[in-house]
Amino acid sequence: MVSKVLVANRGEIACRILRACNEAGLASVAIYAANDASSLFVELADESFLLDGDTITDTYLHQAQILDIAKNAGVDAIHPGFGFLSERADFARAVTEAGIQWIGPGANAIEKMGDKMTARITMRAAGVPVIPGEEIEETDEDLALQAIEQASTRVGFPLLLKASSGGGGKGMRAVEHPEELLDAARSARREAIAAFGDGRVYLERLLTGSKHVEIQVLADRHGRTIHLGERECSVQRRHQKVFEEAPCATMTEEIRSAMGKAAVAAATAVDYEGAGTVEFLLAPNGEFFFLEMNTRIQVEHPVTEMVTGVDIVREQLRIAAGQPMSCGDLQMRGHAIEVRLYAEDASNNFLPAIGPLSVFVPPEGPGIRLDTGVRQGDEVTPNYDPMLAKLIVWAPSREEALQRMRRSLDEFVVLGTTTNLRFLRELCDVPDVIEGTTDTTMIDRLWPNGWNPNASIEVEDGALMAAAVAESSGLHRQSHSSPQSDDFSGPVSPFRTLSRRYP
Amino acid sequence: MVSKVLVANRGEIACRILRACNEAGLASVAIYAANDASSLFVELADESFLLDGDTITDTYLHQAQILDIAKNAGVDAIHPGFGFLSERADFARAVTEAGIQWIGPGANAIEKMGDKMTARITMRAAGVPVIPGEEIEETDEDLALQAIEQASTRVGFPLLLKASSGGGGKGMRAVEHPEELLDAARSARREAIAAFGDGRVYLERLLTGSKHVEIQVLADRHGRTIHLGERECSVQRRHQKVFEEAPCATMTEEIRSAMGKAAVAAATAVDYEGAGTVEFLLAPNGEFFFLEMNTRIQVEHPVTEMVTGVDIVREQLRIAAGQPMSCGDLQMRGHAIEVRLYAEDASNNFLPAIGPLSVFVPPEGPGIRLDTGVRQGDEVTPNYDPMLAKLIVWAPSREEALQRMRRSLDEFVVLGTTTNLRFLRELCDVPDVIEGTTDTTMIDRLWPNGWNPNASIEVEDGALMAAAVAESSGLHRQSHSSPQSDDFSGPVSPFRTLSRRYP
Amino acid sequence: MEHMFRTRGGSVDVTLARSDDVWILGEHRATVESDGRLKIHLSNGTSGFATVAKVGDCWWVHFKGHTFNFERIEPGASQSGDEGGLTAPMPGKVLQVLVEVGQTVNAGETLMVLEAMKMEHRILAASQGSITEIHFAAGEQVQQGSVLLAMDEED
Amino acid sequence: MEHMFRTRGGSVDVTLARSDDVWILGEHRATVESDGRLKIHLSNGTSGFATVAKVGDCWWVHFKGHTFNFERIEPGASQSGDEGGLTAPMPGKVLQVLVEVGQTVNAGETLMVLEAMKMEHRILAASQGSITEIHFAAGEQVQQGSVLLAMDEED
Repeated sequence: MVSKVLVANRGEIACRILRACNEAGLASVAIYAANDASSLFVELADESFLLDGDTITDTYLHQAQILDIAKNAGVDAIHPGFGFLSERADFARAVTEAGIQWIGPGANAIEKMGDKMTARITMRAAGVPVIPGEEIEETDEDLALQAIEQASTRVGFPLLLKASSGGGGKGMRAVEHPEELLDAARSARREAIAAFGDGRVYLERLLTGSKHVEIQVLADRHGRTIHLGERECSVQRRHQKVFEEAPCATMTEEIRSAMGKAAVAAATAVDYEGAGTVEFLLAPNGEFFFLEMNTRIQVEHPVTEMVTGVDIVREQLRIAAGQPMSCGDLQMRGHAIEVRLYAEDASNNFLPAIGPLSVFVPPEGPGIRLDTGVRQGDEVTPNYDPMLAKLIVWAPSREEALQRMRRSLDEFVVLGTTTNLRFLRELCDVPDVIEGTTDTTMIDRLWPNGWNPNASIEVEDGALMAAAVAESSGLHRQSHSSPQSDDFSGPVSPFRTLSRRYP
Repeated sequence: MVSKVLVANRGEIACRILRACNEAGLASVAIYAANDASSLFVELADESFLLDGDTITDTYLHQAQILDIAKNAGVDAIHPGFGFLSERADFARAVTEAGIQWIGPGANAIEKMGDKMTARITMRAAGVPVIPGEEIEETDEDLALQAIEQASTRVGFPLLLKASSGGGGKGMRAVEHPEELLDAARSARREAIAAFGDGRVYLERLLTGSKHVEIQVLADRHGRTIHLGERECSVQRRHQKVFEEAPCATMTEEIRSAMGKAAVAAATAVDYEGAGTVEFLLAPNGEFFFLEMNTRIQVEHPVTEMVTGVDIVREQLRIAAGQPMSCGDLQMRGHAIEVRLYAEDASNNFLPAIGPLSVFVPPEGPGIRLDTGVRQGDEVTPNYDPMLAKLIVWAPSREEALQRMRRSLDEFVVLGTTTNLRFLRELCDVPDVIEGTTDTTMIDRLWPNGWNPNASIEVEDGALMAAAVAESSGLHRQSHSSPQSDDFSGPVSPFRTLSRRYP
Repeated sequence: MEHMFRTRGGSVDVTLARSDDVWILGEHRATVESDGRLKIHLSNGTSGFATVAKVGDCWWVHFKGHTFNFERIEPGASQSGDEGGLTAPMPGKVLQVLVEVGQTVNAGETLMVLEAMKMEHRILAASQGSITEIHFAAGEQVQQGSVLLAMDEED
Repeated sequence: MEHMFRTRGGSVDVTLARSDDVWILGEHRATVESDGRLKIHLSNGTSGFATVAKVGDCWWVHFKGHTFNFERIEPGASQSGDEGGLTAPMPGKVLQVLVEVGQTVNAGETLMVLEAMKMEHRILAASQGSITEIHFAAGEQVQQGSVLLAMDEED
């Protein structure tokens, strides 16, 4: 029985889960750091508890504190969302041992998949194709670097270094030439140690021109493990996805079926329960290779929800309560696209930005879904990941979905903080995106020297005129007025005035 | 060829159509009365033209003026939306004669269906069952009243008086007893003359306990006339729909198929083109009767869009351009519910309300669609229909859709103008709504003496405390602050202090 | 701090106490968040955020899915109000006047018919009484809040 | 009315004229709607609404699907700015300092490595020159806008 759920997360995914709990008739509990006290997700929970501590480690990653709150609040389940503790097997285990239902797969499955090197080995054993490469188990810096150097000659260049405990592009480096290898390995290890406390990295052949295609799986305790078709998430910047869609434009029924079977085999191999995603690289020749399995709900789950009609988070809640999934056979309809709205400067190598959301007016109308963790008046701070919201559209065809996404992005107004809105909008006009021939290196290929907005002189003139008229008449849109803190002096990002490249 | 569309409407439906034009790559033109200059729809159009005149008759109903604008702006199609000129055959004819594509059925079809008495006669001839009743062709007041009195004895009581040119509940009166007949007839005729310039009314037997079920049809010039399944719109107040869903909870495949065939027969009988709705009364025994056909897009079209995946407005644009419809066979999935957000006082007989939308924060998240004509900061004026927006939810099952609707309505915040939000929210808890056994008289039956919100003393205490604390600390949510005009003195509706019934 | 509000049920006196950052009303507590939202803790153990907006003299409050508006009554202000006045609910046109000055009417009797928002609205007597003033004739335009008639109520 | 703004391309002087309710900039026209929105008519025949917000000295403008921010430069204010200063793009921690005072560097050379938002950021030399000041050491926290180093640029 599940009747009261603690959501061990923040931002838009906490909102998503809290709303699902509400709809399922479950009581909900939010936990929040002091700097999140006025965040939207705190408002959506039935109860909320302040986390002691100033850093992420002391708050959203503090297992003991979170468990104590869970016990005191009398919750019978914990949903970890994504990021934070979602793939921490030790936490899943501690939760289970405290007699609280973990909404996700068992600790063993998390462990086997969470360590990317173990996952590769497990998948090889289960007959799931993995990317050619080598695992490096050495933990000592010097020995590891030596082993990496030796392995690199067998894997060949270009190659990818990936943190075994990694995710989200952290601790990942593409290496084109042998002479860059050691610098990249040191940097990857440093980032991996900082982020995960584990510097082990492994090597994979860099398969350029491939698509990132992933399969959503669901498994319940009643013997069913199913897949919900694929998502394509090839469009990435800094190894992070920004534009995701379902179905994949170039998918065939044959490949979908083979990939779906491989994904179900991967899940079954680790006795999976709940929602998970098996990521593959799909080569132009139709070959595909296991990349990793994310043992949690994923950022881009909405595109699958929109084409399949399955409420994945709601199914997570059902599965955790021991009920069978409610969804029947896979039935895909139309096309869905998601873009991630980041507070970042796309024209300055996607550097995160901060500031007030003085105006935050999302688009509206048919076929649009907004999963947001923020609303107008909020402040974007440097404390967390700069993803503000996800905009998802659905339409009967891919072409119509792209048209709808263009319209939606044109309507979306965010003022006060630099965002990637315009970058996303221009992505929709890229021939590769229109044709559906995106691959993981597209952004670097299209904009090797960085992206810049294509505003015409006339449009900039119009905007300058607007600013001048507004200044002259002392107005700005009344209902979207001042930032909340007067002490924000809001200069243009100081980087703007420097013509500086960021690698 | 259609490349530039004038939308001869305002509010949320104008927004809906303008967005569809944008997505279809068509240039768009808005027309607006002076009091709509700052309305959302004006902003969504590529070009906009001010209508001369102070009244609705001189602006949105002024055919010659609108046609002149259309010619000057070089549009090649006009979309009338609903209401206003959408069912004016003379306008459709004038548009066509001006060489501009009318986005809707031909003038003949509008005429045959627009005059409700002619429609009944046409449908009888086409073998579509109509409600027992009598047409009264007399136009002279005294003669008409005499004829109505005579017919009433044959039709029997209770009966409905309906304006032959009517729609939206205007000029409609339910008559329980013979002695109320003449007063009701005079009042219905007066309202019909004021609204439509045509006082003719007809009589129908009042079928209590019936459901209002309607079938969406689409017909193109390539020989296809199809239906998109049913909507149930039984929940009505003042004969206007407030809560609509698809599919109908008690529908069987057999009745759907029969009703769909009847609807297609009705459309075919008048050589229909474009989108239209055939309305039926569905009696508890499964019998159904033709009510009327709406020869235009309908307010509640979104619920059909959400369950069928067809973008009806987009199909209208395709059909008008002479293209075949893009939708295939009927494929229904899940359940959709729409509620209409009105600026009205549900606790005072749904009397329209006005005021500023100081705070207008719609709900967000999965499965929610908002079709709105307003945004925060707008002013609700008495000039037009008080419908502000439509909130539509979709979920895999009816039960989940209701749960999602409850959650969404709880999240929706509108301050500054009285709305029916709470009424809609409490509707979701009514046993008839939960069971799906709604009928057209439910609201009157449930709340014979009017509805009142069920806020507990504690909740009102909390709200009073909030007001007092806000007053004491001189705050109100900063980004949602003051109304736009300082001259709005905003008293509580003066009706509030009087314990007065409104018939 | 004392405030008086007009609610649906009548006038209500709200006397707040304050202890540091916490506002107190009987057993209820409230705090103001740094961004101006109000968190209310009710005596029955439930709590939630309230959204408020002030329009003219009226506080609008959204709390627990309910929307309230409370007219603030200035301390010492005349309490007469519009109890005896019959005012126009919205701008519109007078269609019919069904009574005369001096006429005795029953509770619920129609006094006047207005047209507004393209619909008919009837102004009914709230109680038995006699008409003392009529301010508009058929055909005249009225503003929202215009006093249409006055009557002596016999409660 | 004259205003000076800092844009991506450099400083821009905007001198508005006004004729009744219409603002004029060359061949462009603008009007202010009653609710504060701005309607812009460009000389090329297109027009549209602009949404604006002021944050500190910076005007944010959304127009035609593009978002701009323009720092307003007070007339007569020092124009020095931070052209020669190397400032922290966001709050974070200094991981490494790779140069010393007096050192000559090439354009694009890494001067400092920061950690912010859980990622590494490198501060690069914008042009050839020599380091004149270093304000932070590895391990130190920096605020957004903190001047990290100064250099004499050889343009």
